[in-house]
Amino acid sequence: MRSQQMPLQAPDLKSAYNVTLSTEAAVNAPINQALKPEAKIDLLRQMIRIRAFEEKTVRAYQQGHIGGFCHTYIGQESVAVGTVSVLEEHDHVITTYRDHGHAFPMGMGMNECMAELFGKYTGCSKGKGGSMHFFAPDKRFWGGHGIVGGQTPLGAGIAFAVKYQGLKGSCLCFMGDGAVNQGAYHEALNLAALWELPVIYVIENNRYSMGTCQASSSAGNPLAKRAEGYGMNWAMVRGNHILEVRAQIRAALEYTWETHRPMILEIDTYRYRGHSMSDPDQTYRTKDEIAAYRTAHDPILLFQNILKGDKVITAEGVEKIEEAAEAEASTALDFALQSPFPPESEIKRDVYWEEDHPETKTSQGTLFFN
Amino acid sequence: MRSQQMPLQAPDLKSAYNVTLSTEAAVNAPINQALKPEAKIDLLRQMIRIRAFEEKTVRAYQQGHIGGFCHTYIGQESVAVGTVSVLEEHDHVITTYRDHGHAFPMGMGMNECMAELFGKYTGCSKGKGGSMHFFAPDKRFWGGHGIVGGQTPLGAGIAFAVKYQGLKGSCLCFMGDGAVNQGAYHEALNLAALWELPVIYVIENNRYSMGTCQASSSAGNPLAKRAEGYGMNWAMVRGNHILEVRAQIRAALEYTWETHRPMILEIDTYRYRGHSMSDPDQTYRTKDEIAAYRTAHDPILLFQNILKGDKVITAEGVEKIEEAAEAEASTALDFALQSPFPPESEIKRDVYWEEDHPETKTSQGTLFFN
Amino acid sequence: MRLITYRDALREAMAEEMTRDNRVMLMGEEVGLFDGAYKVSQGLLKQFGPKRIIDTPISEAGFSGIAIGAAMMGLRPIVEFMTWSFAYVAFDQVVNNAANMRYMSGGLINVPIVFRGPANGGVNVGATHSHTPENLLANMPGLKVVCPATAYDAKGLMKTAIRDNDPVCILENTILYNDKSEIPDEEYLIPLGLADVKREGKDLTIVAHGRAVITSLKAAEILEKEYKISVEVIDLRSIRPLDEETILKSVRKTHRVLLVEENKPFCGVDAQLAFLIQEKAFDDLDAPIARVSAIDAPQIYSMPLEKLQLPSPERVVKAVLAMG
Amino acid sequence: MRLITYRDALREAMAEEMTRDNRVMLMGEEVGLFDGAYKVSQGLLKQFGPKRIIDTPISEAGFSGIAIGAAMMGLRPIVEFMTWSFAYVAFDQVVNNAANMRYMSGGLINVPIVFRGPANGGVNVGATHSHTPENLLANMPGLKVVCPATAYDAKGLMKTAIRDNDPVCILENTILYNDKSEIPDEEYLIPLGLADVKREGKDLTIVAHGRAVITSLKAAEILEKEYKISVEVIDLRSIRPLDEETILKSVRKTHRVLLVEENKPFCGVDAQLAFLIQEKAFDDLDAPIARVSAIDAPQIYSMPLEKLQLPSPERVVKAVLAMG
Ligand SMILES: Cc1ncc(C[n+]2csc(CCOP(=O)(O)OP(=O)(O)O)c2C)c(N)n1
Ligand SMILES: Cc1ncc(C[n+]2csc(CCOP(=O)(O)OP(=O)(O)O)c2C)c(N)n1
Ligand SMILES: [Mg+2]
Ligand SMILES: [Mg+2]
Repeated sequence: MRSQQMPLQAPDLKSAYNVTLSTEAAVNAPINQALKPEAKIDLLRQMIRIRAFEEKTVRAYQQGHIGGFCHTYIGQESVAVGTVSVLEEHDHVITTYRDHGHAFPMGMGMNECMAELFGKYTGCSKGKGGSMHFFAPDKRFWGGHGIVGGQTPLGAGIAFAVKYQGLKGSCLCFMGDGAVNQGAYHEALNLAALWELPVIYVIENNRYSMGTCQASSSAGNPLAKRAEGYGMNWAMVRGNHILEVRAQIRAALEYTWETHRPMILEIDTYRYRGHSMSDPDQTYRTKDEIAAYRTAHDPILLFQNILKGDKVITAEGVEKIEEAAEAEASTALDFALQSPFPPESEIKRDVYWEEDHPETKTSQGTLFFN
Repeated sequence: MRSQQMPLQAPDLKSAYNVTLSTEAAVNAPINQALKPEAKIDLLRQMIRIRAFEEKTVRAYQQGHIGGFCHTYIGQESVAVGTVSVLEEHDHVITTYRDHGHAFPMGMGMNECMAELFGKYTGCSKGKGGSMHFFAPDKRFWGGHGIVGGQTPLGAGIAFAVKYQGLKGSCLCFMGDGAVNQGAYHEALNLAALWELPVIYVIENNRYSMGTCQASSSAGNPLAKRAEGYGMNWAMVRGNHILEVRAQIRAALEYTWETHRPMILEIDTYRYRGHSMSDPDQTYRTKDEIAAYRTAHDPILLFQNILKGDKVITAEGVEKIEEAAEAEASTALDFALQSPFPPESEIKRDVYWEEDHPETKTSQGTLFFN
Repeated sequence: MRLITYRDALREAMAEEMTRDNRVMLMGEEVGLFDGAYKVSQGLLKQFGPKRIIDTPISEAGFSGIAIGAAMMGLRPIVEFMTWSFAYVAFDQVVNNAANMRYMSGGLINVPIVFRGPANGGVNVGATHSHTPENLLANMPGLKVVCPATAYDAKGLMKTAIRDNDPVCILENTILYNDKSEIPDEEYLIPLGLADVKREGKDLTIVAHGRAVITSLKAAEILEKEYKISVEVIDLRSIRPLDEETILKSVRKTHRVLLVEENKPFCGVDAQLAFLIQEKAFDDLDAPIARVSAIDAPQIYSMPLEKLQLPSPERVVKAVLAMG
Repeated sequence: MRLITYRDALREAMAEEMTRDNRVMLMGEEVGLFDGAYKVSQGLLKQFGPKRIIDTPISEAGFSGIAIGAAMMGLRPIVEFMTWSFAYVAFDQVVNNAANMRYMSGGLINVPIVFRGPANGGVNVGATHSHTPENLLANMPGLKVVCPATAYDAKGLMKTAIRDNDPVCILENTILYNDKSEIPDEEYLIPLGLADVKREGKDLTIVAHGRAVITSLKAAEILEKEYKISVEVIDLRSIRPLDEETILKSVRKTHRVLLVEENKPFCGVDAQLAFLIQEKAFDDLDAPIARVSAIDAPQIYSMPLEKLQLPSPERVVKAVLAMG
């Protein structure tokens, strides 16, 4: 089979960068047609919840409650919410250090996530992972990973396990535009295509890797087109339109469920804040650029306006959602503040399985050297 | 600029795998038209010399004079000889562990190479590198490298230095078909394209990486087409036609000299013996496959017949060359046999520059720990 | 009892475990059709089919990462590095994704994986192909590291490693692949972290791992015969976990220690052992702890010189005699 | 004399050497337009232009390899790893192509390159971002390894490293970037392999490198004030080459040694030091050599716990008191 840019739902989809699913075609995709009003409102709610959480995160970081590297998801909400909303119960997700946005749609709670940022024992990883390393394997959320590109073979490995076990399902492997130039990603692409592993690489192209714009980091354009070198299909997605995200990801999912073949989806998006909390965001882009995007392309605003236009929700309805989200985030903050830090003994737990499950211990000798 | 398969000299060159430069077009390329009869004979002689050396290598290995991994170049001679023959004095070469074939055209002598295989002090690397690690930087031959794909960033680095210093010239970076799936190669491609480094990646596609055929190792076909993902040009070359190799490499060189842009050339070729001397060559291909290629496509035979047909050389002329090559290889064998092994003190030499040049020594303290 | 090679012992261990548990599979370059670069997996493709014996492209970072991902999901992959030298292109995957995953997830995930392959010098393959990273790996909490020296140990340790719920690195040795030992007909496992006194003695303790054990045993024989020195040889078998007790017990008996390893000396495994012994048996030592290791330079190709670079029975004997 | 930060010291060193020698250039992620992830290269793009201050994609193996290739050709690249943790994806390039190249070519080639960047825990970035590979690097003959603890040392060592004809790895520390020292107005260089006695004492010797030196100095003060114990603190500055003489001289004076490092303990630098000291000053030791290092687990995120995991003045004081 020759690889190609996938036409998916839209008959007019061509291979040029700017040609994407028309809003109309996206709205008309079956997966979107099937949406009940309450479900639409829920999509909006989920985006607003992410943003509310992140706004609190920013403040808590500035107040010194959160340490290390902390990468917010503000501006990209439609990507995580849109993609996750079309998954089925057999699909899996793995992502980068910019993982707060994926956590909530995957079913994680704000409390455990905020507590993790605070390094508290009640955090999703007991305070051991931090912002970059959220995990909820029981919800098929395989984490947050700190090394750029390092999660891309893992994503293929999750898909491998699904197929090996004869199960249905795909793995969505999120990554940034800067990650495409890591060797591990290239190796993962070839292996996924060669072995026909049901993994979808979702490039969240927010136009910068730290302070480096795409033109300074990547030869060839679009990034997803590199798929063709491996005989893989690919598509471009306008990421601030949540319905378009849903339509395209759903089509990609159905393709991978059926064929087991991998795909690359490149989703155009934008981040509003610095790369991480420690990036003053002053050297590589203008405040105007950010403001212009926010005004014209904000994914929450955009969807809100669609829903308002369709009379699915009123201005007050939106306000209520915002208030609830803010309240939920506040509660999470309190929860995190009041939670205890892990006891010192936790430093040496969760290193080796058998140390944590002494009843299963088979090895002898010394495992720790202090 | 959109990347493309390069038409080079031939007007009828298309992007499909099997469409390559016609023999006629290759013969008519200016670089080949310019060849005097003696120069043509010299091309033949160089191929025959490589094969003679390798036949001796095989025997010496079987007799236990050569250790470790030893990868012969038999069957691929036209690639090294053809490519190197069109280089100019400002061009550089770097290659893999299968490096014997590149050494002689680059000006290395059989003596120092055979002695290296024998681990002798008179070897090109004083017996420290062995078969996989020939070097002659004074001849712009940057070695033989043992880690698959590991030399590909180095090749881009050589090109980087050429350009940084404002010099003319390109670097030819040889690699195998199996190396295309290493992460380092992908990173090198992107960087070379992004920074416009004059490096040509020459994939010597001998159809196997050890016992793995291309279809089992690489998704997407042809391998060189992956160039497009990086906005790079590429071309396919029928490697057993030395004149075609010359025509295509020369065109690629001129392109990189002028534009500083990298390229990928995929050269179809074949190896006659096992992957290395320790490969019994029995599991992954048939003896018939080898015999069929040898009979119909041997690069030495092919060129010999062309020269005979053109009355450039007679059968006796060929015989004389063969005898001379065999004598030269025999002499090298004797030289290697009679050369001394390095003295024990050599184990700790050539580790640190300043230890070898005590007059320049700036550091204090202990550098070695025995 | 049967006499089998180290190579066969490894294969038997893998085959038995694959038969027992269909979550176990083997992945690596040339492990299938080619029967393994060193024939360790010979016949396994025929026995288990291509779903479970998986030939990979030359993409160590890619396939180790895939195996780690699969292990997170509950499979129990064995990853063969054709040699451990090639694991350096996959170093990040082994360290960050295999070793650290359980910790960073607060114990929600475990990675039951075996990374295996030979790691040795002595076969004239030069500096790039002769790395012996047991010290680098054992530096990483989260990994276990095993270096079998005999066929018997190789089989028992490999089986245990496959059943372990955390990543285990097994460093084999191409020079040992043809060495034979007696093994029982019935199934056996050897726990990780249990050293083996391969020879009893009373004048001096040698601690070694991997092929250095064989070298030390030869040296011990020479010392016994020619110098009437009775040497105890301890084979660590497992570097992490480490059997400190067996080492210390011997030191308390002999009061003299020589550490032998084939790795480069700086921050080698034996550096750590030296620290441990002097820390815990300071007053029992009658002389400084001595070491024999590879001569501290990149691995040389030249055959007679590589012999000199690695520990040999002669060098070990000399070191013992120098200890007075 | 001027008071400057460790960060500025590094930048000054690079700027001076780039001015002196136009073969020197700097390459790495965000070193140019962004002024460096930790602002070490602030202003250099403006001063030297994009030809010599080169922003790279996130391709550590690719750009380190390019820099090594360029160094083989006679350029003198400085490669910044945003942190040394990210060098693990480039490990093969650093080990095989930088460290081994000279040897495998029989001395025909040398690789005058500096790899630099921070390598430390203590800033709550978790296990993947807190690696401290000085032991792994120093295990490799062919590499030199330097860990400056003060601004003064950072500048003098960096300049020497850039002039060195072989690969030098400089491991900095983000926590030290704002620390200040006095430096002379005129140019100075510090030779590699020369330790610095940062504090004289007579009862006990502490050997440390990197930020552990600062920690040890604080502990020494407490020990002096509160316990009347006089501690000598030796800063290795360079791990390979290693200044054995300065260490041994101190041990022969104090007869007691505590080794402090921020790395994980198994096969750490201090394991090697322990071996060396007991080997060469056995009879001078009145007590076992003791160590304080990071608690042996992947680096934890949680802020108060990471403080406990790393050596602190309190832990050092406790260890000294425990030595009796
Ligand atoms: C191998 C590696 N190199 C460098 C880094 C430091 N780093 C963290 S995020 C980042 C930028 C990534 O950009 P992109 O992939 O576009 O994702 P985004 O942050 O925009 O979501 C860098 C350089 C790292 N974590 N891992
Ligand atoms: C990173 C790495 N993995 C594995 C090997 C072992 N190995 C050496 S050559 C080779 C096959 C390479 O095949 P190809 O690239 O086609 O080159 P050819 O040998 O055919 O010239 C392999 C797997 C290696 N040297 N380096
Ligand atoms: Mg980005
Ligand atoms: Mg090949």
